[in-house]
Amino acid sequence: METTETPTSGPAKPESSILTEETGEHVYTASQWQLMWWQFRKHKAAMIAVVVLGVMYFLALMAEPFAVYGPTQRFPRLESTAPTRIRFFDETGQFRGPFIYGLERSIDPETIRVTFVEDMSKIYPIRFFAEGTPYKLLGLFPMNLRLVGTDPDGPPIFLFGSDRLGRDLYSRTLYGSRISLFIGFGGVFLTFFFGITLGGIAGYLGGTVDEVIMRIIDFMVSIPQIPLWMGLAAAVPRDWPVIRTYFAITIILSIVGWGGLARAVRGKLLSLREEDYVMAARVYGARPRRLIFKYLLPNFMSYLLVSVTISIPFMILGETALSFLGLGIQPPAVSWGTLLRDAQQLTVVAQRPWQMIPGAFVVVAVLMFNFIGDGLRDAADPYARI
Amino acid sequence: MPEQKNQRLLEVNDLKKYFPIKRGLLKRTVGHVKAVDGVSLYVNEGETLGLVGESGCGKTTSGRCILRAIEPTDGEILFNDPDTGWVNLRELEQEDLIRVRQHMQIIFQDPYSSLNPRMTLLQLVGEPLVINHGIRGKALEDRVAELLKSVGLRPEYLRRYPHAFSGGQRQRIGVARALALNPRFIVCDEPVSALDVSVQAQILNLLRELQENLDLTYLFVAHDLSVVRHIADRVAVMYVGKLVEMGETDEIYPGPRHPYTEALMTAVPRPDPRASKDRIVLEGEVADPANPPSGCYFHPRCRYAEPICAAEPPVLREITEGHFVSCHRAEELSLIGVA
Amino acid sequence: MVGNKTLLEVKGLKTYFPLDEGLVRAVDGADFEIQQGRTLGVVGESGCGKSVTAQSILRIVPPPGDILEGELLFHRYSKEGDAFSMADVIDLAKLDPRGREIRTIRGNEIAMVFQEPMTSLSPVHTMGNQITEAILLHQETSKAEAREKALDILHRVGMPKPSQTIDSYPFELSGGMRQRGMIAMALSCHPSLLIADEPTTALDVTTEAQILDLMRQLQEDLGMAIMFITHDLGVIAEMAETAVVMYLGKVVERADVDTLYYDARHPYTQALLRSIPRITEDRRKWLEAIRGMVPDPYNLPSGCPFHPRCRSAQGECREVEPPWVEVEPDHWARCILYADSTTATAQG
Amino acid sequence: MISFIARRLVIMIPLLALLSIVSFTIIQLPPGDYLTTYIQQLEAGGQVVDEAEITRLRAQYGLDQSVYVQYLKWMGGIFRGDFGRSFHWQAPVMDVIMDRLPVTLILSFSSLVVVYVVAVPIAILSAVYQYSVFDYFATLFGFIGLAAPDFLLALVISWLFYLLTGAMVTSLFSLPFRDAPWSLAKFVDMISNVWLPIIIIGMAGTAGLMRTLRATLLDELGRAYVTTARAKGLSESRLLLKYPVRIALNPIFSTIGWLLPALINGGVLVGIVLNLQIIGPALMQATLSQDMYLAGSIILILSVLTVVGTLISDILLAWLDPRIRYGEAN
Repeated sequence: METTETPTSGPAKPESSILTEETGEHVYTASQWQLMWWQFRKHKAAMIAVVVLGVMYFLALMAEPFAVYGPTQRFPRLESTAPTRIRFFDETGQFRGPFIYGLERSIDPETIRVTFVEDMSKIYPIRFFAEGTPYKLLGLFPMNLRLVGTDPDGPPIFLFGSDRLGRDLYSRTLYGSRISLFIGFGGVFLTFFFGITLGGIAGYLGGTVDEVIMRIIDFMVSIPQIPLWMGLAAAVPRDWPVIRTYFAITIILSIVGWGGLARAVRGKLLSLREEDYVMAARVYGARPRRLIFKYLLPNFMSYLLVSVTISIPFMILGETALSFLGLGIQPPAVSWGTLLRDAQQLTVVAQRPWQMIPGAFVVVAVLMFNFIGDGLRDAADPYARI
Repeated sequence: MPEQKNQRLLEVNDLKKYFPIKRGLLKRTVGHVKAVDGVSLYVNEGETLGLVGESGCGKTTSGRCILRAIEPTDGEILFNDPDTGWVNLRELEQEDLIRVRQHMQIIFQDPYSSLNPRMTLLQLVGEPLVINHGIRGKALEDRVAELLKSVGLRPEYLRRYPHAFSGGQRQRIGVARALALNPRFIVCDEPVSALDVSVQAQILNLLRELQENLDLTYLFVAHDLSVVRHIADRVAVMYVGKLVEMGETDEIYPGPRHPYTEALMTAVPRPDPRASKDRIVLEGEVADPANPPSGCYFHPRCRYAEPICAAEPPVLREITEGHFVSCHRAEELSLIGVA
Repeated sequence: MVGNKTLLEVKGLKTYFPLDEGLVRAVDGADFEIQQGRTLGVVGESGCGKSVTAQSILRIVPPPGDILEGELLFHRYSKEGDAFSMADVIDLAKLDPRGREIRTIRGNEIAMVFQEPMTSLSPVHTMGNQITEAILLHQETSKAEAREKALDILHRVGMPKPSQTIDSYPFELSGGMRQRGMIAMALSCHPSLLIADEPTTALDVTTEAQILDLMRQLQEDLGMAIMFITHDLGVIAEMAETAVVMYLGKVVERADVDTLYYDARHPYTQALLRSIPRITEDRRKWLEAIRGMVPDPYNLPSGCPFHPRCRSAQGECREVEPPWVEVEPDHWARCILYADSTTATAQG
Repeated sequence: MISFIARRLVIMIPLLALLSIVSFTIIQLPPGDYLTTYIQQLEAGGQVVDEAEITRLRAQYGLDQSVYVQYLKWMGGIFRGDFGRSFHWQAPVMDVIMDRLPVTLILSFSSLVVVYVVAVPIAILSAVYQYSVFDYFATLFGFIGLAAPDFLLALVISWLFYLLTGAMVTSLFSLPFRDAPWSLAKFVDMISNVWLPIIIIGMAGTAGLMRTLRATLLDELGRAYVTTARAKGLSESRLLLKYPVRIALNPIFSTIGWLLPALINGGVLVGIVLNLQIIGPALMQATLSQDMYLAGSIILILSVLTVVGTLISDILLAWLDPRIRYGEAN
């Protein structure tokens, strides 16, 4: 009968609570957000994620100076180049600072494939914040400083290699992060607008209204999601300008999400409505408007914040998948999804594995949002464990 | 309004609260839980009426219906408004209700759920004043500080949030909030049941002190008969949504007239090893309020039951002055109480 | 035969929880004995360590809690004719909490009834399944026999329609019936000690009366000892012969029930008895409340933990750990007031 | 219980009617129809398109009729078991679907098995040894599995496989079998190629299931009934399996019905990347080229499966959890 023992798994260890750990007036007078922050701060992965995402969003906004070239700038005869090797020591082992060798293009007579060989005789030092192609910072300030650059006569620096049209993948990835990282916000905004409004109405009014809204949601949920997405996305005309396509995709992404959120909002409202302090407020004369904005919503915000952080990665993944299929953002606009489209075939990837690099950005961004969501979930209700 | 009521503050007639039972996808109503099923009672000015019974008997629902904190299904709730005289709460529109209810407040059982965790003490206790009188700033702080002092909390705590306080202190905050509007009448809904034994006494003493100083009237809802004996002038006993007995505390405890009251009183374990162990142990279970037995709801468990008890529901009647019982055999039985 | 034979001796028990926020001394000095076939009451407010004491005896203290010090001497007897003779003594505190030895004791020789019969029973297994489980585990019986035994014990605990309720799920039963089922489960292997952790706290007063009656009846029939844990001084007065009072992890007083209620020595016991409302008492008498509140478990007062709330506190109480003193024969108190008592011993 | 199922079945009828309309509408959403797409392709290829020919085709496919008539005709056909013709494949819709169904089912079903076989034990160990190194790695793996789009996983894994072995998985079948009819040899050939897609499709599902199960299990481990069982003298392993694991698995087993549509639709993106002959990519292609009867039929079948799956889930849940069973029965 005896089997190997598993360790005791009694009542889980009480999660540490800042309320018992720190004492003193500053804790007693700390608001919900302060308590949440103190709790959140203790989640290391989430804190790292905040920093990483901060850097990613900064780079997305500041893509121009940090990119080496423009998003559509082509280098003829330098198609499908592997990532440039940055060197510090030359052949003789002498330290030369960061530099790159020249690049020699040759064609393999047997396979007729283009290969690139480093030309050790030419050394081009890398300059930081060198002058490059001009651009407008944040769309306003004309500038021409780029993060790195070589002398004008030198070969280009392809940090992530170049694609089959000879465009710099690193620069394109940076520009692409604008659409990919920010599409989440638009989608989340719409999802929340519908989710909160309809869920709120259902939960607050109850009765027939509630019934009707809930049935609509039930119906929406039984429509198969992926075909719905594909059908809707296919309906977006290919020739629309980027901005319009962007918004169309945003709307499509949020159509699927709002039902679940509305349900959750309704459930949460229904349970909050039952709290004694809400009843007390009604008894001492709080009117519906005050009840909603002063009692229900504030107790709801932390919960919504958690929902936001876990829906953004969903949006990022959605955009990537749609664009990957060719149903989302259309070239020449760049997003991580459109960049990955070039890596659709294994035969391509086998030749140019660096085309999968934008995928790493997707994974990291989504992972970081999930970490933050995890940390926020732990911190969202600082009163639960008193 | 009739004159003999001039010392009464509240009179409830035939109060009912039915919760529909909904089944199936179409949510059809298939029956009702009769949580409160025709309760009539009154509370005199300056007294405490204890409303007792076991869980699910409808005592808390009654207390909340009286304030219209939840909407009653039927009945009359007459309140002697100090400004306008008798009003029926059931007939008031929202704005009138809000005005009248300034005189009627509530204290809850759960010291955690009853305080909004996102508000400081100043906001928590001050809200009623802000909403009803528009008091703000220094005046509000002074008034809240004064209220905190009156419930035994230090006024320096104004900026603290409820998480800084223990259960007993939170209950004091709840009391301060109920007092903010200078009410005449407070529904105390099991205010000490969630507290530790050593803190219970503090809150009970506080409630009595406030009653004496501020001339308050309490409806004290509780399941703990010892606590009720200690605080209530009169007691009303409920069983499955109905009132079975009501009268002076000093009369009912030693001499109950309803068999259920007798069982309830004697069942309480006494903190005295030498006390008599005479007790009535009831058989069976409390009746289901969705599907109650015929006649007197208590008859299946009653050891004095006779055929009439199964056939006819008894009515609440006054057997001696101020002592109401709903039992067919109230006059003939001699029951044990607690002395 | 029920005699004055010691069944369990608890000596200087200390069970601590090393949490991130600090060390919680959940039980910090508990000394008492349980006699065979008798009832010991353990009374105290929430957080006083009474439940952890019970968990320590069964070695089911949730991690990271662990017994640090102390002995839990469990006396086993073998029955020869009408008399019991001591078979062996085992120190439960020294057993591996996951080992085979403690598991043959749990549910078999020492069983436990919990406070909340709803959450303490598995919602997706029938009552019968949960009762026969213990029987099958500790006794060599077939499933059919175990079911018979379960029916028999359900009958004994006054469960209405046992042949029906045995196949019911806990949520189909009322609170009182669930607690009867829980008691049936605990008694299914005829333990010599039943630990009842607030078994009636979640119940209504008339149901509580039924369960208390039942437990007394069963004790008479089966002869087991009961360790009855509750915060209700009334329940202790009715159920127990001797009782211990706990405050913040420490047993502060121990005596037979009559002495405890009429001649309490520890200021906490005295204050507690004065502060409770009594159903028989004159209406409108003011209660003598204990001042202050139960301190935060991470931030215990130094010296005697009760000193900030104690009416008899002296300067020393702040610094000195009060001694465990036998103030009268079989009447112990942990208070500096009795430190010069001739029978004083230095335990804990 | 029976009346509960009967009621659900009755409600399903109008729901399915609505779903069929929605399915049809989804395909009508993109502007134009199959022929316009087709003509564009031809013109892009430099071919001249004959007006008369187009009119003839339009009439032949019934595209000249109003949308309502098209819908009603299509529905009428479905009741006779005829789902219409696929423009692209020039074959009855059913034939196109049935051709792909076996592979689809084998692939989806095996990857589901992989998901459960991998996720359940990992989740249990991870919850029981919470905060251990094992738990840490399982959690990390789970997070990454959730963060990586499945097509990317497919790419990376098959690329790594290529780097290691030099073999490129680009189809479920080796060359000689690509267009061959089904045979034992073709089946054996498929088995030797199918494991990689199964692992890839399974991995994404594993991460999600693992995270949910671990969380539920942690919840259950702290419940009072676990302590009760321990106090009875049960060994830790038996206790774990009989109580918390059983209860934590309930919601997971009961949602098996929801997987029904996924069986058909699973792995669209993986299917495209790895060039798998399954239904998902066919649907995608049909949607893009407006092959309306094929796309509409697949969407309709998926909708029906979703509704039926939900019903099965509800029944399973009631069967597994007596609380729900009795709640409905009273």
